[in-house]
Amino acid sequence: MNAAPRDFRSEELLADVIARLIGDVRHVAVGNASPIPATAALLARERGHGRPYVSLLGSPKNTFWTDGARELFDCAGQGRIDVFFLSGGQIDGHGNVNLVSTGDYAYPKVRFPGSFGSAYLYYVVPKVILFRTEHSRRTLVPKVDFISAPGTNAPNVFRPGGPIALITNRCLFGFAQGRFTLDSVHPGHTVDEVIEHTGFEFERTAAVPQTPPPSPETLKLMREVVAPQLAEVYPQFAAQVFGITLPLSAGTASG
Amino acid sequence: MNAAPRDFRSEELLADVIARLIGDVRHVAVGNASPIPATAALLARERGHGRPYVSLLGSPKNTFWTDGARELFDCAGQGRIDVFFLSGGQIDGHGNVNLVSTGDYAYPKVRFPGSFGSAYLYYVVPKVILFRTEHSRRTLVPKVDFISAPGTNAPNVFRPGGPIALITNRCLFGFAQGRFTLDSVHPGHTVDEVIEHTGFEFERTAAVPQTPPPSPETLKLMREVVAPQLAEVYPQFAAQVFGITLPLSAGTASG
Amino acid sequence: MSGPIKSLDEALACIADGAMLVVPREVSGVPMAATRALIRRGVKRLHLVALPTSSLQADLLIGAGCIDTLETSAVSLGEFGPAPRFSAAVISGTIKMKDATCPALHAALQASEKGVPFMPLRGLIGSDVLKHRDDWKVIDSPFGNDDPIVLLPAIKPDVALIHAPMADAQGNVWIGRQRELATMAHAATRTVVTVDKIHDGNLLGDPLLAAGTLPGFYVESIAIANRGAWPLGLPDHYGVDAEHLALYARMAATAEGFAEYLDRYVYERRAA
Amino acid sequence: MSGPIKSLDEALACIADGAMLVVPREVSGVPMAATRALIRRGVKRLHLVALPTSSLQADLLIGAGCIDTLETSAVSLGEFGPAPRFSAAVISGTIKMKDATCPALHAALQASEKGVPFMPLRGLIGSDVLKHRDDWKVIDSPFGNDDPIVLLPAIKPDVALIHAPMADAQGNVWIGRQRELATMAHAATRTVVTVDKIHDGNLLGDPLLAAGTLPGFYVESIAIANRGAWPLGLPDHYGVDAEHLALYARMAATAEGFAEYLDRYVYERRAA
Repeated sequence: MNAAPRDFRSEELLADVIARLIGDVRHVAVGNASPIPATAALLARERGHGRPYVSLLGSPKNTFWTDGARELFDCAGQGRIDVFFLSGGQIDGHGNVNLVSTGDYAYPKVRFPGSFGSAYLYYVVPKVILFRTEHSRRTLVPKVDFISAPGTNAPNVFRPGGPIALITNRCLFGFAQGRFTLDSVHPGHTVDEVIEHTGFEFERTAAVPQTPPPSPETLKLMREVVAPQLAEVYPQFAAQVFGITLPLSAGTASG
Repeated sequence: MNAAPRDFRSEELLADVIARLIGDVRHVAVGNASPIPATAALLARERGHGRPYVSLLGSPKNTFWTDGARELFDCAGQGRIDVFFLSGGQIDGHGNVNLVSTGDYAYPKVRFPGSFGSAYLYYVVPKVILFRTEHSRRTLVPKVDFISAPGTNAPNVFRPGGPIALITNRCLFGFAQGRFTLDSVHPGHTVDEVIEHTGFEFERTAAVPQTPPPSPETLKLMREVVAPQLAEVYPQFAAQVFGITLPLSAGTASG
Repeated sequence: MSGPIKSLDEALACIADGAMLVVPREVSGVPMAATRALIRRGVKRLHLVALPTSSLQADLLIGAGCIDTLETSAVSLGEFGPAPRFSAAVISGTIKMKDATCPALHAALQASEKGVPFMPLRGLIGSDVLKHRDDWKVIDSPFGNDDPIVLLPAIKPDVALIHAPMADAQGNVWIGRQRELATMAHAATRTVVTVDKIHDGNLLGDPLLAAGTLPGFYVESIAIANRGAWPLGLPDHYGVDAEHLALYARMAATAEGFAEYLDRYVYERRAA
Repeated sequence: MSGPIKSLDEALACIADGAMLVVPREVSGVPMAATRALIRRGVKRLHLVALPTSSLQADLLIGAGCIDTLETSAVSLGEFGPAPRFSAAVISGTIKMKDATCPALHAALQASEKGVPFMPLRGLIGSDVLKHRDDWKVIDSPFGNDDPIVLLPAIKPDVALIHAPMADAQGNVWIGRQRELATMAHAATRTVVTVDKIHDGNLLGDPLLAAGTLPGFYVESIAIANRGAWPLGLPDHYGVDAEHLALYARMAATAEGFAEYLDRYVYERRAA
């Protein structure tokens, strides 16, 4: 599912888009097994000369936790995590995510791993970026079968956080007032294609812009400065996308 | 305020009485600056061949805490502390203790340090032994001016713990059903003297027994086995009461 | 008191059929050798609390028929794919599932650690996680103004079962930064530990080591199980055996393959 | 980002007049050098939270007129007797007192650590501690049956001020077993640390050291203050200066003696 033959890969485009979404914040935390968001966070850190602080979960070398598995959630509850990423087996047009199962909860058709921390982090992290490369009517549905975490709440519910965007391999949706808006379509993809493969309704303007491709400076930064950092945590991804291999024994996380 | 000249000191008598009150339990915790309860707990441990486990607060060598200052309270909340000791600037006949102030709380006459953990530990530790050597109408009052922690609660209040006894330099009171009962009077003291110096009413039988003096075996154990252990934490007390001085630099707690 | 160090089977003896057992997440020191021993013993009807998630351990126990109720936020083999026995059991309804979210499990264990009947948690409202948990309550916070908040009842496991790099002869266990292991031990009635090795000396005697030590006071029994987290990793000690986990994922994809896995790697004791 | 290591006065600059400041108990690493520097600077109207108790530090700040509100479970000089300036201030009504009990303060700080508006606590019911705290609420536990329980609102200090044995150039601070220092840092908006020395290397790089380390992520600034807990002790490093504390107890018994103590040991910088 690469972008059209160009001088960048689709992973690079997505990372560039996400880095822009991250914006000027203090702390970005990236979940396990999320190499593209990790690339984006490290890119943002390079551009910001050390800001934001980046935590790559699952990598003891790139996290500071010393208070056990709860510290991530406590840290978020303290308002000390500004950006986090969530995915979902299903995501619907209200920003609801489903990480549990399809069909009736009591008699599921497909069982996913479970909600992880979504039913908390989605509420307390100010900028949650939804990330789901597979853009299909299977994943982007009219209504999720199980709400692991809702996109919005009634106004009286304590909710400093929530979704700001959904990025897929076809496009970028913004999220506001409980609705997605098609912000841009990635190079090589079209609005009609997005409509065809999206199971939920979304807003759009008459002329949806193309997602801007990464600039030569950004590509250089990503490939020369970010990729080697990434390779410590995601050696396979770094090798595949950036052709980077670490000298000798690449660092490996213990879990 | 020594007991009458006998072959034991009043501290030894009190420690022996307290060791009996401790009984067969798993864990005794002794607060800071409590050498006599500490002697009693170590005596009980010797008699029990290692049971109960004894924690001497304020002595890093004699406590196991690695979860910070809260661990004592968490441990008690878990039901893992069976015996604790409390004192009070005032104690009344309902077992209420006052560690805060005399007079009106807003305009106190005397201010004590504060309630410490009493407003919690008194409720959750099954056997709380009240310990106040000064037995006078100043300390044992009809009604405390401030209830740091009450002796009893209404039946619906969660309270697995509470006072079981009050020991002073004159006598031992038992505590049950919200009232003290004079269980025994220490050698050299009399019931009349106890009545004269006690500000609250208490139950008593026609013939109040004398507190049994420590047996020769107990005295031997206390002086030969317990005292050297105690000297590490309470060197001055051990020297004064048991004539024990540690060789060279006695261990000192860091706080 | 007799020493806390026992054989693996003796150490596990206090985990009775039907017990509520709490185990740590897949990267915090998972007692896999102990898990295989429990399966060999034929433990039944466990209420497994995986704090807050699990991977191979839960999948293996489920597949082997040891689990009645599973309380966790997720079970997955991570980069090796879904947890096949977990998915199959949920779909076929052979285990009772209590879906949670990570901080809810942490908070519920901390409630027991602190001896309180419940802990509050933000989030959750409007989710189906909350909707399906009738043991969780929503109250109007007395400190707010029309401010609903979820209260989670304390989870008080019968036994906490963990693996750690080392313990000493006094029963003190070095857990390092994995502090949820201490919370598990504080919350559970009993704690059983397997360790890679015995530390020569008292862990509480050295301030540097003591800072990462679970005191023996909380520990019921300890068994030596060298590389006892295998094929999972142990933080700062060894990584996961990726080849074995890939093998597991392939074999466990079917009931037959899983049965063969059990024969080969669990019942044969070869990997215990 | 500029490095976290600053001069003592620079490090303390973020503690504004009127701030809510949380400090640790008398045996956990009390920033006494920093306390003297704050008094010299003339800090005013502090809301001091002593977790859960204090000794010399609170007494000194009270006597020097820096405290508006004191929230703690006890202030005492321990074996050196009552805290004279504390007692005098409470009796004369010059400070506002929020009497608590130790675990209530721990729980209220943990509430902020966890981002919840309150924490429940057993005990307290029927005490005058509760009676005089109209910021504490009693609810009927929804998990019980006629089961009242106290809820404590979160304490969210502006600044946590602690002293520790060492920090590294990245701002990581070794706190060892004094884990309430981590909770203070997690709960407070900013954390200021004084240390006896700078550790050469990254504390998070060594698993043994990391287990006792407060990550620099939570730390606003660090100042070196060798023996900065003096005349109090620092666990595993040095004990209290008993002679000096006895001297303090004698001098602080009167307002005049206390003023002379300040002149001699605080304003003269001799002991900073």
